[in-house]
Amino acid sequence: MGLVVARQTAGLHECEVVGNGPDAKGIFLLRMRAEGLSRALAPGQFVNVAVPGDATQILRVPLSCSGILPDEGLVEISYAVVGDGTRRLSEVPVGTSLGVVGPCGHGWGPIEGKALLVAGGIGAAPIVCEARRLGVEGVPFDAALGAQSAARLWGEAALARAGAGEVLVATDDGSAGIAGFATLAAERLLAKGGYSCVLCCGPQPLMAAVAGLAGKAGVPCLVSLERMMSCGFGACCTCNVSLVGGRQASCCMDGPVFDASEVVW
Amino acid sequence: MGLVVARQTAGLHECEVVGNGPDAKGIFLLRMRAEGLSRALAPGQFVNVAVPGDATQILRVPLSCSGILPDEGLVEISYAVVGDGTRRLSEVPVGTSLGVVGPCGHGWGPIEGKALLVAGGIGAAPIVCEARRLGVEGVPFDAALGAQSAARLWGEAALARAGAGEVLVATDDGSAGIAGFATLAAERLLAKGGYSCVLCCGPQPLMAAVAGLAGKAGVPCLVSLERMMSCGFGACCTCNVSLVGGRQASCCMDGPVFDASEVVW
Amino acid sequence: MSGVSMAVDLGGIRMANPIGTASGTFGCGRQFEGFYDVGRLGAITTKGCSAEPWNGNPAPRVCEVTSGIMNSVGLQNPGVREFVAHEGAYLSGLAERGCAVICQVVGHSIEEYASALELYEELAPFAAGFEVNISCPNVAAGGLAMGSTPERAAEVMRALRPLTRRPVLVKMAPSRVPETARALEDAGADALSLINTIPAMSIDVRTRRSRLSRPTAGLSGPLVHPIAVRMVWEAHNAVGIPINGIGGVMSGQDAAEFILAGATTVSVGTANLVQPDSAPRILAELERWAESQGVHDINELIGAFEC
Amino acid sequence: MSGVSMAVDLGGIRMANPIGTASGTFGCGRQFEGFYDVGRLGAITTKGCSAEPWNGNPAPRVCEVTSGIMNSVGLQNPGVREFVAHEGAYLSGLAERGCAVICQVVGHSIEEYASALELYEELAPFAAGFEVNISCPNVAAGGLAMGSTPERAAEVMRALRPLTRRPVLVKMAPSRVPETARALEDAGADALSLINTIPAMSIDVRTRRSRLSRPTAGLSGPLVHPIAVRMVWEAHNAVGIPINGIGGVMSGQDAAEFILAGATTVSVGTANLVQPDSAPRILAELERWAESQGVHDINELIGAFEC
Ligand SMILES: Cc1cc2nc3c(=O)[nH]c(=O)nc-3n(C[C@H](O)[C@H](O)[C@H](O)COP(=O)(O)OP(=O)(O)OC[C@H]3O[C@@H](n4cnc5c(N)ncnc54)[C@H](O)[C@@H]3O)c2cc1C
Ligand SMILES: Cc1cc2nc3c(=O)[nH]c(=O)nc-3n(C[C@H](O)[C@H](O)[C@H](O)COP(=O)(O)OP(=O)(O)OC[C@H]3O[C@@H](n4cnc5c(N)ncnc54)[C@H](O)[C@@H]3O)c2cc1C
Ligand SMILES: Cc1cc2nc3c(=O)[nH]c(=O)nc-3n(C[C@H](O)[C@H](O)[C@H](O)COP(=O)(O)O)c2cc1C
Ligand SMILES: Cc1cc2nc3c(=O)[nH]c(=O)nc-3n(C[C@H](O)[C@H](O)[C@H](O)COP(=O)(O)O)c2cc1C
Ligand code: FES
Ligand code: FES
Repeated sequence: MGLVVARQTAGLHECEVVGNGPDAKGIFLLRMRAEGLSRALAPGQFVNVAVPGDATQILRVPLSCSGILPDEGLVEISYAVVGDGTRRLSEVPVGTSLGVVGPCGHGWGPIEGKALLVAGGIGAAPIVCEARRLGVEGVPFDAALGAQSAARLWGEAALARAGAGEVLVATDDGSAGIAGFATLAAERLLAKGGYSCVLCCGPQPLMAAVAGLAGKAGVPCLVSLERMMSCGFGACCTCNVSLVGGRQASCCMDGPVFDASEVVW
Repeated sequence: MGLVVARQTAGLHECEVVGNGPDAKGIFLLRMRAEGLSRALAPGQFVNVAVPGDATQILRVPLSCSGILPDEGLVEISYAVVGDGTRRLSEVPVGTSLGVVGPCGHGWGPIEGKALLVAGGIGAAPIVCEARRLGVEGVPFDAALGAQSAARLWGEAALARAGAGEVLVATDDGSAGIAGFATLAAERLLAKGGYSCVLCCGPQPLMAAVAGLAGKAGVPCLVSLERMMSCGFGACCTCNVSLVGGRQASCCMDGPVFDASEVVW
Repeated sequence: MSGVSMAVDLGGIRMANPIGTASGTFGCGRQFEGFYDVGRLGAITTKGCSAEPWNGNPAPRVCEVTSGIMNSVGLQNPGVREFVAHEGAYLSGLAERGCAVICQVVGHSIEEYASALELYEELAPFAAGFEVNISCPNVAAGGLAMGSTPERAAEVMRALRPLTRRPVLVKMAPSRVPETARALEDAGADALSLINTIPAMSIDVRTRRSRLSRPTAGLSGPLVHPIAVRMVWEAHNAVGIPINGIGGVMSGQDAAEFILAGATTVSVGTANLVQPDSAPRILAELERWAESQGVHDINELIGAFEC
Repeated sequence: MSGVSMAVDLGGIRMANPIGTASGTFGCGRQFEGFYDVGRLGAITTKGCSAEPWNGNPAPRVCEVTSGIMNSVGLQNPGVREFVAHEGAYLSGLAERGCAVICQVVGHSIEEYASALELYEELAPFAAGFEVNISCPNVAAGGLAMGSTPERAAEVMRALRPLTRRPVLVKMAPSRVPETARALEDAGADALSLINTIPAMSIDVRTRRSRLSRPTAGLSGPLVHPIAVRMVWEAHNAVGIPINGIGGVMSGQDAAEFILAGATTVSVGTANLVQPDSAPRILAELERWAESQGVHDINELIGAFEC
């Protein structure tokens, strides 16, 4: 385990939308034809997408890839509609050409032993992407997956299909799986023991809590952080992550995946 | 003849586009369902149209009506694509609802005797609209019509259909009618005599020249002026027209039709 | 009916709600009666008027820039006398309908300001108060704005203070805000309006000429809003008198930002021109926001920005 | 191949063409090599570096506003020594490829500026010149910007002037432009860069808090362009030294406006972040415009605005 993944230099890509529609309540699946990108991307990396439709909004939207299909030349992105940019993205019709900057950041890196994947909400996107790689590489893993409700739950089937030993679901309202946050599911799985690492993505409080649990259990933990971003490739310092010891890292270049023990929560 | 047309107060209208396509080279015809407007508008008045497609451009586009069809509840606008706003308008699909402020300004007013209509380029829009009224009211008129080329010529058939005694066409390149500006055509017709008034719309130099010709011939002349505008209904003073004697008029409220002898050219 | 009390007091001008309109973007109000009942607004500010008529600048006077407009109207106005003769009856009626009428005065020198204010004081019983626009070119100082330094701004205010007992607002230029605000408060201003348009320039690169009839002109519209909010906050931190926030207000949310930053009232400007029914919509949105914040009185939200 | 000679001289910094990049929006240049050959640019300006490392402000550091962005990076930097250790080799190579490297220095006091410049003077033979960013908070003056008055700005410049024989630019804040420009020219600046970001504020009206980690932040992007053009014109009219125009340049036309208003060079900022290949496109568009204007040398167009 480690973060030493050779960095690809980000480039500009024109990607044709071949699919874009709802996949769960408030969650959309975007599929883009992106030959070059699909060969360059690794799970945990992200792309910075220019969303058309409102010229007054100039920033791109950073989105992890949830699926990388180099054989078909496709990249999949699963996104939650939370504000104006993602709403506009959800209205982009098939056939549109999107300007995409990527690959950005580095991915989860090589994983050995048995992994515990923990995801909350749309944080499942880079987790599912990684699960598929683990499955292909034959690395065993379990997953704890949280969502607000059964309707908003995304990723359960994909994790199972990818070869998860166990997928423990938690929903805030108890409408699927156990009632509670993903933290609870993670705690139960961690208690079983046998994990060599934890990979986590979701709301910041979830990641902080899981980092704490993993720390207590003595298991290394990787988290995929989110920050407000502009460039996505290390040019502007707007995406800082404070690390222990006072160092400032950039989420887009030094992350988005960080060793949880190095992050100031 | 005179400018004492009772002013309608401008209102906000949502108008459905029922037709929008090319009508001559670089000239489009927009047809809108606009029940209220179609009954309120008079030839020479204009509307101020919010054109969708680029939220960074906040001003409306002022456009004269070229056709008023109260029986069908339709308003027609003929416009030249000259910049970004009119280009975006030309891309508006049928079915779109446009936000329209109008009726704006006052029209040509009552005409007696025989009228000479003079138009250059898309200035023919409010002239054709007036010609139709004159035709219906049985007021005799001739017309001088100029354009850059035969392909860009717009309004000839409509003027003839409206009942023009004579339509003398001039094109800059001689590809239709006489070679030269509309001024030349106007001069020839004026020389025949018998006109009680001249109504003119087109590029500012054309209007200034025709105002001069009419003045020399002793025939009253009305011109429909253009100014960069913001509101279109008298709220901002951005559309000023300098009148002789130092008075400042507003193009949108005191015009767009002015007595040519009162304008500082 | 909203549960939130919306009435505010702008330095002695009592308003039924915080939403007014910015000088120069609202005619005298009459022009908007075809769009909605203007009497529902908290206030209107009339266009700047001088003692004698001003011709303003030649056309073109307006052009579009990214998310805004530039204007060089140049304070064209018919003079106070003629303005009141034409619009006084309408404005008296508007005041009776519950909308505060604020009359703006302009001048090229302190004497000209004083004459305009004296005329209004005499001819305009309907005026709830006056607004002094100090962005006019100062003839004595070679065309520099009357309010270009805190000292000069205060000089104008001090000279006008004795001429009326009605509230006097000063419309500030978007520069040197804290110092100027303090100087104006000391000079007796009852409230401050800010911001006026931001000097800007737009060149037609084909002709190498200005897109307007003058080299520079005033920028307004949505693009100025984040700058204006900062300036209102600076003024709020600098003085104790109330503030009328102006600049790029297109929505109730924009108005709410001003109120949180310390504005007691908010004036809608360019939005009136591009969407004539903006002001009442903004008022309704502001009211809904105040409700959602769980307050009983909009005054509880003034300056409630948390740093 | 264009027929127009594009080479310019920015106060002693010779540039192959007028297009550079603005400090803080271009990393050290290396980040853009995946998008295009950075060596084709006239210049790059590195991010502001101080003698000792600065941590900058907490997240969030950026938010979107209408046609622009606001940032509160707070001049995070690893210090001159570390910066040169990491990027010196790349920057030396870039300079050899024909792109002028301008190193920006920041400080909280005149002493800190001087230390940073001295370090660069010693460690950075690749630097064609230096840019002094006077928008940093002045610790001695309670956090007011070092360049907040013409006097203070000049003081910084005077102190730094003896420390290097290479050209020194000053990056000006967007306020009191003519006075400050004159004071800086008198103090020995070789050229002026303007504008830096405009202080602004954006409030989340639901939470009543700033959308960034600090109450105010710096505005940039297309919305600032008309204001920046006016300021460049003011500076051009006020001083004889050359000007580097910055602010909202998204197209060759925007760059052309700066040049007509009196800028010798133009720096691209926010555009680099939103569309990484902007700078070379802008250069190509500028070249085409110069051609269409029928000149043989871009220098003929500097200040060629006709009023
Ligand atoms: C490296 C990275 C990978 C991401 N991957 C995914 C993904 O795979 N799927 C997905 O649905 N979302 C992902 N996000 C979050 C996504 O970028 C934001 O939801 C999106 O930018 C919101 O934009 P908006 O205009 O719709 O909302 P806005 O109206 O701008 O904001 C809505 C909410 O989202 C937050 N937000 C806005 N921009 C960002 C941002 N850049 N980073 C974090 N929060 C933000 C705001 O603070 C606000 O709370 C990722 C973010 C980062 C930084
Ligand atoms: C009362 C009135 C009635 C009009 N009627 C018609 C009509 O029936 N058909 C028609 O094709 N055009 C008409 N126009 C002109 C039309 O408004 C402009 O062509 C249009 O606004 C250009 O917008 P744009 O964004 O496409 O071009 P821009 O890129 O904004 O400008 C292109 C050119 O048009 C000029 N222009 C822009 N706006 C105006 C304006 N408001 N007035 C005058 N010139 C302008 C500019 O100076 C420039 O030369 C009328 C204008 C007015 C004032
Ligand atoms: C066309 C126009 C005319 C204006 N005339 C005046 C004026 O006479 N007096 C004044 O103080 N401000 C005037 N202003 C400035 C506005 O009152 C307001 O301060 C500025 O436009 C910023 O607000 P906004 O962005 O909401 O328009 C004018 C603005 C515009 C757009
Ligand atoms: C993210 C970001 C970081 C910046 N950092 C600096 C800096 O370190 N030093 C500086 O002088 N200006 C800095 N600036 C300001 C830019 O150099 C430029 O002056 C300003 O953004 C205006 O230009 P623009 O509109 O093209 O971005 C920064 C701007 C941005 C957007
Ligand atoms: S987003 Fe620009 S450095 Fe990370
Ligand atoms: S366009 Fe506003 S007054 Fe004429």
